[in-house]
Amino acid sequence: MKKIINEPSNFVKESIQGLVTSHPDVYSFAEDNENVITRSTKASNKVGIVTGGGSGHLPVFTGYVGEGMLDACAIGSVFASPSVDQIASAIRNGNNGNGVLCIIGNYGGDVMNFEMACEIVAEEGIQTKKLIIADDIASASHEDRLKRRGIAGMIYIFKIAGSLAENGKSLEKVFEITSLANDNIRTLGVALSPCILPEAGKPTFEISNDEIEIGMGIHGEPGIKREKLRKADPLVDDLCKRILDDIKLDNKDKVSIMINSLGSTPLEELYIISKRVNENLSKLKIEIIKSHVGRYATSMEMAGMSITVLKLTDDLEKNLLSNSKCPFWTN
Amino acid sequence: MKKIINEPSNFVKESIQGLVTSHPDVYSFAEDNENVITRSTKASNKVGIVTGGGSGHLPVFTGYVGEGMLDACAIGSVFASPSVDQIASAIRNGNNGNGVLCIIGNYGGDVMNFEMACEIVAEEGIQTKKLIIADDIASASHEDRLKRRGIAGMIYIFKIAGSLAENGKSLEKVFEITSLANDNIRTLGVALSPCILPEAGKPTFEISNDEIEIGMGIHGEPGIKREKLRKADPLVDDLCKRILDDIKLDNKDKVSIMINSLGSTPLEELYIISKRVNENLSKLKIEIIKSHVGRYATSMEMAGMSITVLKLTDDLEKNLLSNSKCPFWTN
Amino acid sequence: MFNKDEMIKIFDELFIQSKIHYNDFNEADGKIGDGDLGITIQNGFQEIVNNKDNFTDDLGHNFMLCSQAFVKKSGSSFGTLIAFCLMNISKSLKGKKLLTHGNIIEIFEICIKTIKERGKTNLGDKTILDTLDFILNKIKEKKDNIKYSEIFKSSTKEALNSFKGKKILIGRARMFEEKTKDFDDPGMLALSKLAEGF
Amino acid sequence: MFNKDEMIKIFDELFIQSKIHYNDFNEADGKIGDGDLGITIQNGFQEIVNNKDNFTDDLGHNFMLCSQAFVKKSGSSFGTLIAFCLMNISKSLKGKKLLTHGNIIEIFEICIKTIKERGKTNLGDKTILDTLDFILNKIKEKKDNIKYSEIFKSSTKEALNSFKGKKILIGRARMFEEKTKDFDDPGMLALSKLAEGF
Ligand SMILES: Nc1ncnc2c1ncn2[C@@H]1O[C@H](COP(=O)(O)OP(=O)(O)O)[C@@H](O)[C@H]1O
Ligand SMILES: Nc1ncnc2c1ncn2[C@@H]1O[C@H](COP(=O)(O)OP(=O)(O)O)[C@@H](O)[C@H]1O
Ligand SMILES: [Mg+2]
Ligand SMILES: [Mg+2]
Ligand SMILES: [Mg+2]
Ligand SMILES: [Mg+2]
Repeated sequence: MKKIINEPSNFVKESIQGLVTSHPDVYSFAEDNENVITRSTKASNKVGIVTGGGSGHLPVFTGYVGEGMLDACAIGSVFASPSVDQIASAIRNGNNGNGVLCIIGNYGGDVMNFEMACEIVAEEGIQTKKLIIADDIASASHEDRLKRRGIAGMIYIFKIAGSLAENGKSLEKVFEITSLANDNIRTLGVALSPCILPEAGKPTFEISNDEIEIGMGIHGEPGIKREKLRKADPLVDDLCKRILDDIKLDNKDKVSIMINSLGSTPLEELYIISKRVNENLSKLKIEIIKSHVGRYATSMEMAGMSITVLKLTDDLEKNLLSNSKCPFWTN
Repeated sequence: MKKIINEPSNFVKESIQGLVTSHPDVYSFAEDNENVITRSTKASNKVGIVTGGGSGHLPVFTGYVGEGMLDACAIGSVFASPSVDQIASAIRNGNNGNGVLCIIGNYGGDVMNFEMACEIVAEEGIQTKKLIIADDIASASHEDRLKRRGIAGMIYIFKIAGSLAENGKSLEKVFEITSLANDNIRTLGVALSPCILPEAGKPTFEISNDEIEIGMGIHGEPGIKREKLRKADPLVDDLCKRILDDIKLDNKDKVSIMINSLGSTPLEELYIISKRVNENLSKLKIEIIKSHVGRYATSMEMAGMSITVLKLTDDLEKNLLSNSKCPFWTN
Repeated sequence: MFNKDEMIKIFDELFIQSKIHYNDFNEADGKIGDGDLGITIQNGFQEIVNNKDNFTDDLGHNFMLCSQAFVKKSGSSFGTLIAFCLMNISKSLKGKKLLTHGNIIEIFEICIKTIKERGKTNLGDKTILDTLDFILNKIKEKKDNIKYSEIFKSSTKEALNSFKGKKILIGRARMFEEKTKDFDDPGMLALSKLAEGF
Repeated sequence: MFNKDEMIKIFDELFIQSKIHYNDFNEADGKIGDGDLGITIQNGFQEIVNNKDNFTDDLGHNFMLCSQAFVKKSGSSFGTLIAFCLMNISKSLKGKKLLTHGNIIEIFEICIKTIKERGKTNLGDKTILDTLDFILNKIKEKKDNIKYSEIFKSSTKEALNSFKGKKILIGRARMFEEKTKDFDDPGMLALSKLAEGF
């Protein structure tokens, strides 16, 4: 886990500069805040879609700014919330005159700072709604599920909210449909190795060579179970069972799945996992409309992966599959 | 470097099954050979674009099958060449009646097997041309450059060849233009950690915690220099200098660049690198038309990265930026 | 009694304590959370100390600098809550050069109100809110001859002890249910260790 | 003299040698290449041994099985070249149940021709081609009372020794130029070690 970086304290700044420099047709720095990224071509009239959160999860969060996705994003330090003024700037920049949906990952700092920022911009006449993503079934019980953290499932919300807004839906409508989508998403992950925070220079946690941790958070928060590394199939079966116990799908249901690497787990393994998720769902006659396999929400070079299931309605399906322009999303 | 897999001997088979199952709109198994992947919808009339090579490099090779890219691909075991009959099947399946361009990474087994396969299908009346990719400047000197290995730069050829074929160009024309493109590509990489072959279960090479190896091959072949890990900027400057010494660009030139992770090196670091490559080229007034930053040609979970420069002509630029349908390529 | 110089002395001391307990705080947080509490606290105090040359006699102004330091360097829950508290304290103390006993009480009242509001926290959740409540109650009890540093030391420890065996009711810690009874809340632990600096 | 049973015995022995020298071959290859030569050789011979029950009296048929084994299990340069050689030998020996001295010479001539053609290799490049050429020359010299196993052992070693200090001229090894003078070519080394099994 060696890093190709310069000064650790410049890690976030330089990587975001690189992102903007590399894709000038997609991303721009906000004029008023160097920790806010906007689309390079501002949208007009549509509802704004804004998010923000800690760094170290690329493409989450900033990577999903782009046509058909987000309008603006506030960027925190590694694994830390952006500040109120950064978020307020993101909201102002993401606003196209018709209100802004704020998509928040349900981390303490993020939620509090977004709330404060929304109060501030409300005084300036910008209407906002806050959608708190809560897909990680390991982070709270079913009863307490509004308190769950947002992880890879968040990207489904970015896409669907982006599409709805692009299609001219009102803030209320975008909020209503994405809230429904949010209820329809479940994610469960497993971590195999830690990552190293550039400034700390040492692993975020310890795990022995034959162990995995089910449900570990994307910052290395303890999961629900530490166990011996198993073969892919029984592991995937276990994760699928936990997810399906939580969401309850019928054999007429259609879903989209996301098999997400936390960083270093390679595509080959993700596809072995995807194959098995497919087999689990097929057995229950659940139809997979679309599979997303890759690195969508990472913890830098952490090894591990998460499985996300999004239960689709016709409306959600249409918006999930609509066009968008973002280097990290293909349809 | 723990792996989420089943039997190591099923690693390739299961991952390819997962690929096809996950993207049925893009990939299919060839009817006559389970180690050959074709487009799910066969093209008609156009020149066929076919490749093949060892597994463990996803998205290379199979991942680039798709509209506007490859027609078919032969899949070898991890880091090993597909066999003659597999390659012959890929050529047959990739043929749409107008000849086939075979794109080969210049590895001993691949080259010999492709040659033999081309002889076999010639007897059946299928015309082929072989384009040997040779972008890795660490693998042979400038004088000997036709003997260089193909690494990440190969993907530029897939894209450009795919676009030319899609636009109805003849086999001769596709070969001519892609040969030019091939001459215009240079790649240089650096490895930070080994990967583990599923069947061997141990690292492909050893490297200490503060060392990197410049020019290491994508199977762990020794590079041109082992040295202490440096900060990103001087390292990138060094790599850029070596590339630019080899390709000789003028200040009126335009290029595309690819910053490729070998596996576990995360996007954040790739963007820090991309930023610096950009600064190096800007200083020389070389224009970057398009940057590709991500995992394009990997060695499973190896840490490290490569920098590729493709010198563009107007024609190459048009074909590079044309539409295609592939989960691993966005325009 | 409490002026600019006192304030600087206190933050210098808090920074020292945050360095001493850096690993303890991270470890305590790592048991139920993401293990960054030591980083959060040290970064915040370090930034304050780095900016102490900009302190003026106006304590309200100084508290604003402190809030900004935490905003800039410390985006976790703890850091964010502290930043909000410091901002509200700053507003309330604007122009003040010297603090009275009443002001000290006010400071803790503001913190408690802010955390309840911003953190959506209840007393009894086993968080820094409970520790602050213990402190406030002790300060209010006393009428004269008050040794604040003694109160901070003793009541942060009392708070910590009185919650041993109780469940943590906020954040991801909820998932661990019964297990959290055996853990100190990392924030409460941190306040009790930091108080040693007074 | 050389029939089906002899053939099986030889491949059994080669498989044993390939296991004994597995790490040596990988290591030698790792110095200039990808370090898979041990895997390549062992996998190939293992697959042959696994299929020996399908051997018949027709040696040509058996060589085809051997070729297919290398095709299936051994996709590196060495494995591919050996597979091509075995295929061409098979064609040439079709129907033969017993090999004469002339057939043995033929086998090595076929290998040399195949490798030159398929590998685009020249004598002197410091590859298995040179070793095979050494063997061929020795076999041709002898007229009667020929101990093939002795010839294989001695001439593979002679080949190896006579190339010490010379540059490797194929593959990625070219990059290391002068350095390759100090290395044995891994394929030549492998042939000399495998010959110990005869
Ligand atoms: N909503 C809240 N209300 C009160 N205290 C809180 C709240 N959230 C966190 N804390 C305090 O902060 C500590 C955790 O801080 P920190 O590690 O910064 O949080 P995180 O990294 O989870 O954002 C907890 O132990 C608790 O004392
Ligand atoms: N073109 C060639 N002609 C002759 N021998 C070759 C050729 N290529 C490789 N070899 C032999 O094979 C050995 C390397 O085998 P192997 O490790 O299987 O190659 P790779 O892994 O590079 O494909 C070399 O040491 C050499 O003796
Ligand atoms: Mg924490
Ligand atoms: Mg945190
Ligand atoms: Mg090799
Ligand atoms: Mg090889």
